[in-house]
Amino acid sequence: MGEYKFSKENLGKVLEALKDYKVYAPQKKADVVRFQELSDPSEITLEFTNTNVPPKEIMFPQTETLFRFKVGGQDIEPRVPEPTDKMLVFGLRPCDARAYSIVDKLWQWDFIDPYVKNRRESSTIVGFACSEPCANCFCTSLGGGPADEENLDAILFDLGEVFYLKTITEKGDEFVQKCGEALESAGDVERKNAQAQGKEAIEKIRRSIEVEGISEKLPGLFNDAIWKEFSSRCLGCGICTYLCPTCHCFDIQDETEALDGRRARMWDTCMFAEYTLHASGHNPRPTRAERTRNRISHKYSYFPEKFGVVACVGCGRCINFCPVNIDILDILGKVKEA
Amino acid sequence: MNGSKKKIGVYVCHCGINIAAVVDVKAVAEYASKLPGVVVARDYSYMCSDPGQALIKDDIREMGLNRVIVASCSPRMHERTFRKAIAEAGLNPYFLEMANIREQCSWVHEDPDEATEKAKKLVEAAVAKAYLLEPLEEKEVDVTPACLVIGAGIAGIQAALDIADAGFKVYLVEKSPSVGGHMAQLDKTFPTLDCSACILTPKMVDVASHPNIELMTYSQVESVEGFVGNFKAKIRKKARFVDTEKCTGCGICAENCRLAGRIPSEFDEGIGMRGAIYLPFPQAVPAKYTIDPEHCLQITKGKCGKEGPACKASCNADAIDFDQKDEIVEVEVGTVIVATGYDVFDPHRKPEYGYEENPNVMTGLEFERLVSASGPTGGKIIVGRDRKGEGGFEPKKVAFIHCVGSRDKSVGNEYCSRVCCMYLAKQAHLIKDKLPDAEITVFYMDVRAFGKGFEEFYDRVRREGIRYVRGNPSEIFKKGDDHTLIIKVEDTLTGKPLEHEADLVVLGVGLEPRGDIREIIDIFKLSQSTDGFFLEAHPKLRPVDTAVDGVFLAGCCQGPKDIPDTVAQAKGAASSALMLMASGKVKVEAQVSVVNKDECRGCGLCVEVCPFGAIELVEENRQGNIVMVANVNEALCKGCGSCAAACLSGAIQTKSFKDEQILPQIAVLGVKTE
Amino acid sequence: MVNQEELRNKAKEVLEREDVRRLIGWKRGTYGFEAAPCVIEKPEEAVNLIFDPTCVQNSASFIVLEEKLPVPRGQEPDTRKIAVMVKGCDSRAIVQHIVEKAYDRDDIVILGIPCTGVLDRRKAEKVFGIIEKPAEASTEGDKVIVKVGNEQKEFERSEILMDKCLRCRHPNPVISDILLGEEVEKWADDDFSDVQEFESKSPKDKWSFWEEQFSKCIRCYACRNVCPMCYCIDCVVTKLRPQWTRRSTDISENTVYHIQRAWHLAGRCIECMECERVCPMNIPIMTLNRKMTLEVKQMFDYEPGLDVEAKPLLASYNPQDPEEYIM
Amino acid sequence: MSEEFEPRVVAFLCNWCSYAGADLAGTSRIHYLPNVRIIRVMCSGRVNPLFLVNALQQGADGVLISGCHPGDCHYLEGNYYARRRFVLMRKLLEHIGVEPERVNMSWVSASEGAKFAEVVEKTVEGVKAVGPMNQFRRRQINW
Repeated sequence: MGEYKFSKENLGKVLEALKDYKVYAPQKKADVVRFQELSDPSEITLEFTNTNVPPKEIMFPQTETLFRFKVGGQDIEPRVPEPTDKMLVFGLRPCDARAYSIVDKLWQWDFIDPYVKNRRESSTIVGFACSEPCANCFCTSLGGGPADEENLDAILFDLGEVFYLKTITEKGDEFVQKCGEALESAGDVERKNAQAQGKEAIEKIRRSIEVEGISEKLPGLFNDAIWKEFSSRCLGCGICTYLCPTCHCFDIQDETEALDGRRARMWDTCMFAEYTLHASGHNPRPTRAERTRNRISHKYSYFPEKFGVVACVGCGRCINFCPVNIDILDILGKVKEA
Repeated sequence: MNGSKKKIGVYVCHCGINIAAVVDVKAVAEYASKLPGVVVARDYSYMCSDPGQALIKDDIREMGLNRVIVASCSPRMHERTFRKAIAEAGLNPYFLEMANIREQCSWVHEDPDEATEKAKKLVEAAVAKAYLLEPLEEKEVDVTPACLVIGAGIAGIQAALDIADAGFKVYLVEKSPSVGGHMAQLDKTFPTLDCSACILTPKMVDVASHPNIELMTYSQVESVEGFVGNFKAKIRKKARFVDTEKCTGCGICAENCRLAGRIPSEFDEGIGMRGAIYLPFPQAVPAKYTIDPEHCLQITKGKCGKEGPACKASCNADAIDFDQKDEIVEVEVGTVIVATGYDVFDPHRKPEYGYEENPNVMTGLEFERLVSASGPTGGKIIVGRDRKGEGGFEPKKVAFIHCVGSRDKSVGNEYCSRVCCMYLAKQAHLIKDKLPDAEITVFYMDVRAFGKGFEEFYDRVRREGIRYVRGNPSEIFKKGDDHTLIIKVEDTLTGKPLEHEADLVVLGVGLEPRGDIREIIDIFKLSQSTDGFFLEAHPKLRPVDTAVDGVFLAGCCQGPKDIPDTVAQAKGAASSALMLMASGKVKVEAQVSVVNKDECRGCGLCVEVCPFGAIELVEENRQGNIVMVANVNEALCKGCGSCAAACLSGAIQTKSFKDEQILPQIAVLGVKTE
Repeated sequence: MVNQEELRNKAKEVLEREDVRRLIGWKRGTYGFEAAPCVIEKPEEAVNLIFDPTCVQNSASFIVLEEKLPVPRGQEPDTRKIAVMVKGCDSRAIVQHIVEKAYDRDDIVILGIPCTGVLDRRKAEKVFGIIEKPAEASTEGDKVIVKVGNEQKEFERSEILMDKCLRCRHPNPVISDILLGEEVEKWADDDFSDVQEFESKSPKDKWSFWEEQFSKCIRCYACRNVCPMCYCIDCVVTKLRPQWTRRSTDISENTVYHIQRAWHLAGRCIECMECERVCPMNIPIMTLNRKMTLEVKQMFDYEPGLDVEAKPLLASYNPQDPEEYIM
Repeated sequence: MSEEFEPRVVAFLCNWCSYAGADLAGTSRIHYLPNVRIIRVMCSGRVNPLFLVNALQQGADGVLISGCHPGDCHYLEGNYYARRRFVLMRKLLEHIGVEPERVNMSWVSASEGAKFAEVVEKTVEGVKAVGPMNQFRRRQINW
């Protein structure tokens, strides 16, 4: 596995060189950092703790056409992304990369979702190690870390004046070949600095939860009062789930324009009442209490039961963005006490 | 019904060449036949003709069509025709949708391609809507064969007589002790100068004696509930303290009343006096006496003289009954005619005319009582008499002033009262008649003599030597200590400021909405036009109808009128009411609003916007929780849909014009597919 | 500023009344610059209540957020009152609720709290970053003191308070049963200059601004759900029959969603700015509402949320209403 | 551009005045531009301003509401409510960058066939001047 470096001003050059990739990288638009296809290398920003919207939207866009059809006719045009167009996801945080591998278990479970699968297979993931985790990060509690390499093809460290780039997989090496001459090979100095930075970052993680036992505990709390307690101030909005890198629920709708139609899927969330609303009008999760319970239980009980891993990477987004301070660590704490 | 498969038939009309000459009707039918849900699309020379209709009926029967589109003329022309047609073939009449390809295409566009293109789109939109049409049922309600007439002036009297003569029951309710209204107060009527009382009193007697009319004088409508055909009215019969069964109207009681001649008479506009027990005027109907509870000593003080109320003592019929109480009667009627009349403008609101301080400044209506033979002076023109009717003088210089309280923004009355010009001309004539030497001047803004015989009369009056000066007096005040008045005015023809002397000034006061008009508004939820009078349903085409079905207007409560216009409108109102009662049934709108009670949050926006008071909030048990939700009274709803547009959640919708029926039309008409 | 002991005692008293079923207030958050709204039912829970400039959330929203559960057969619905602590802006929401018959005046007990402004977490985080421990804050005159751990910083109002506070016209509750602390002096006013300025742009520039903003929207509906005025049982935005707005996120649907939201708040928005605060994508939603607020003021001389007797703006009219654009 | 650009305008006409006015334009054979497509409602008060938004989203380049003159509403007040809603919605659309020329309202009585034709011309000209509606128009179904 190779180790490289390049000076900051060369970042543009490096990206410039990546011609035969469709590059997705963090860009700041209207005051928000978000992963988007990079048309102009100068648009990239690496000045962020983490993006508001997780890069799950690269693999699993919020709205995606599944196929098209003609109203009245029988003919449909299914459309699945070609595995051939190579994608490069550049600069995502290790927690979000970890989320990819977690949700893959579902995308490739009983039904293999061609849309996500093809994107995942055709993409190279270049992570970006955290040096300054935010106050609500708790990735270390879930087996991740600021410089965790799981599920990355390469990882990038910001060492002040230079970037230190370390490849992890063949895909990573292949990517490095494409980076052009801006890249120089790195030495012990950079390696040491990077390792040191990684350690420091871990030190800086201030919040944590002992996940052990929660999964077993939750089923017993199905009718516990804590859900009402937290949900009484819940707005029932989609922030915590839409911004969660592992949440993956979607809705499917047909849309028509004159006689042209498409079937599309779009993000859905278990925090909306409509999510479980039956056509009959009956709703098995009548209040936000059941929905809050479901959100936590799904991440910390149902998913691990089925796939052996907790569907949470501790990125802290749901805590940071909840407008009414519903704090998942607070909830999990109560779960353990209960 | 809505779930079942849609089988739509489209029928494109040539209308001879009216449509076919411009629109390629074959192409339109061809286009329609390809639209989803369309099983048949035909074109035919005249869809509205019998064979045309037969075409549709046969297809309905043979192909089992469940939606029909007719692309022809405006639905305002033939919607009824085709609804009837499909109903005859067993389809719900509201499964029809029309595309207006004549008025909106062939007649207004030259280019055949453009017109055809548009016609296709209009048809497609109709199909899109037809998809979501729902069956509606046309409800009919019975009409109670009785009419409530409120107000027994000439308007109410006339309406009541017409309806009663047609054989229907009438309840005629009058607030004051006698029928007759303002017309009874008038001396002569313009321009014919026949005696007002002489033409009115026979009708007054008729209403009292008519077997179909139940007359309730000294009574007031308290509340009305229900809707067209089925009103329930509560009427308060105020206590007269006189047993009308026993009272013979002899009048001895009034002579003996301790307050006789001490209380200003309403009928005589305060120039004449009455007692606490009184008959408003000699020809009053019913000729029954009434005790005025506000003045009667026995009632106000609880004691009348040492030996008790003189009226009671003197009444041989023993009709006086101080224990009498108000009585509430409830009547059921199918129709209502509001004929509550007007008030005359109160000149106190124009203090510059000195009405307050000068007894020889009087209103036109006071003058009517003054010149009336039945009036306090027996028709002699004597002003400035004291309370006992002593003294006074005969005026030498009389001035009449137009537009007092009319056409005058400063008092909030922009409108013309329509009668003042003529009644002042008439009054001027009457003075000339009685005091030939009097110098008479009329100050006017314009003279509006638009009626039959009006202009001729106005001419005649001027020829009699009455001076008309164009000018709007700014001030009237007393000069010195005799009763001479000075009228400050600018002659707008010569531009000269004048100080005109007069010893009698008659103010041509205008007509205003009654002070108590609110009572009726609140009872029936009627609206007012900007002038404050009742608002008719349509200024041109429905001048006697109101927004409330079954409630009609007659006379000056709808706006100033002279007697013939009032009578005409009264007859109009009567026949409108009769139409309903004669048929005995009334169809209520089928395209009404409907509330989805599960979605309604009870905010009441719809209740606020409904012009017909058709929506109210009612309690709803939602899984054990009691909530308020909107509820539509289908008999009151007219289907305008204001509620549907006001509702934030779309919980209230108007049948045949629901959001889900309009949005698809928008989609079709918006999207460009050519 | 209101004394915390007094606040808790009063809250306790109110919760002890047997005609009161729950109380809505604020407690210390688990981290950062925002308190946590809370709904409590037991008097002893009152000890957790606080009020200070971290209590940003509009408490009135939680009155209408309460879910009415089916009442088991043979049981009576619990119709006891809800007690709620309110700032000036929160109280306007209550007035508007009453105007719209969301509940009756005597269904609630209002504990009014004169407010000296609340923190804008975005402004605070620019200074401190996201902090793990909950901050405390207070105001002294026109200074705002923020305490983070044992570090204490003093700010000008404009540096740290939410923009709504910098133009607050109603710092004191406009309606209340119990007033906690003394009324405060109004220190700000609103000239809507920001709106006026925006209006001077060309249609093209206006659109390019909103296009960029709306395209960010992820339709989490936080702005709708947090709004005290959005409490329809079935919101037109998410209705399927008819479907006014599609669920797919693109500039067209997103824009229409925001128009619908702003439209349904026309003449109803009480300017608590919650919509903008909660937006995870930093969309300046209040700008839309403020435009409507200004127009409603200028054209119809109407201000919602001040008079319980008022008629809803769009359920009333004046024959003299402006109509300059009508042919 | 605007030479060959033929705008599409969706109009909402009240049954009693404006729709009748349009019919009169027809019966009097007054020719006007074919760009306007009419939807009949019973009263201008029925027009939910979101209809206008929906029309603009669905491809209309301009919209028009027409009702009875103030005071003449067949349902007495509907047009007053319509007016309030319209002027407000117009301001809102203007604010997000929709050219005001696209959002129109008129009073046309049953006797004003000529005026209706005029209103159509005015509206269409206005919309032509500002070009196709591209702001939040729904894109044709695509990938």
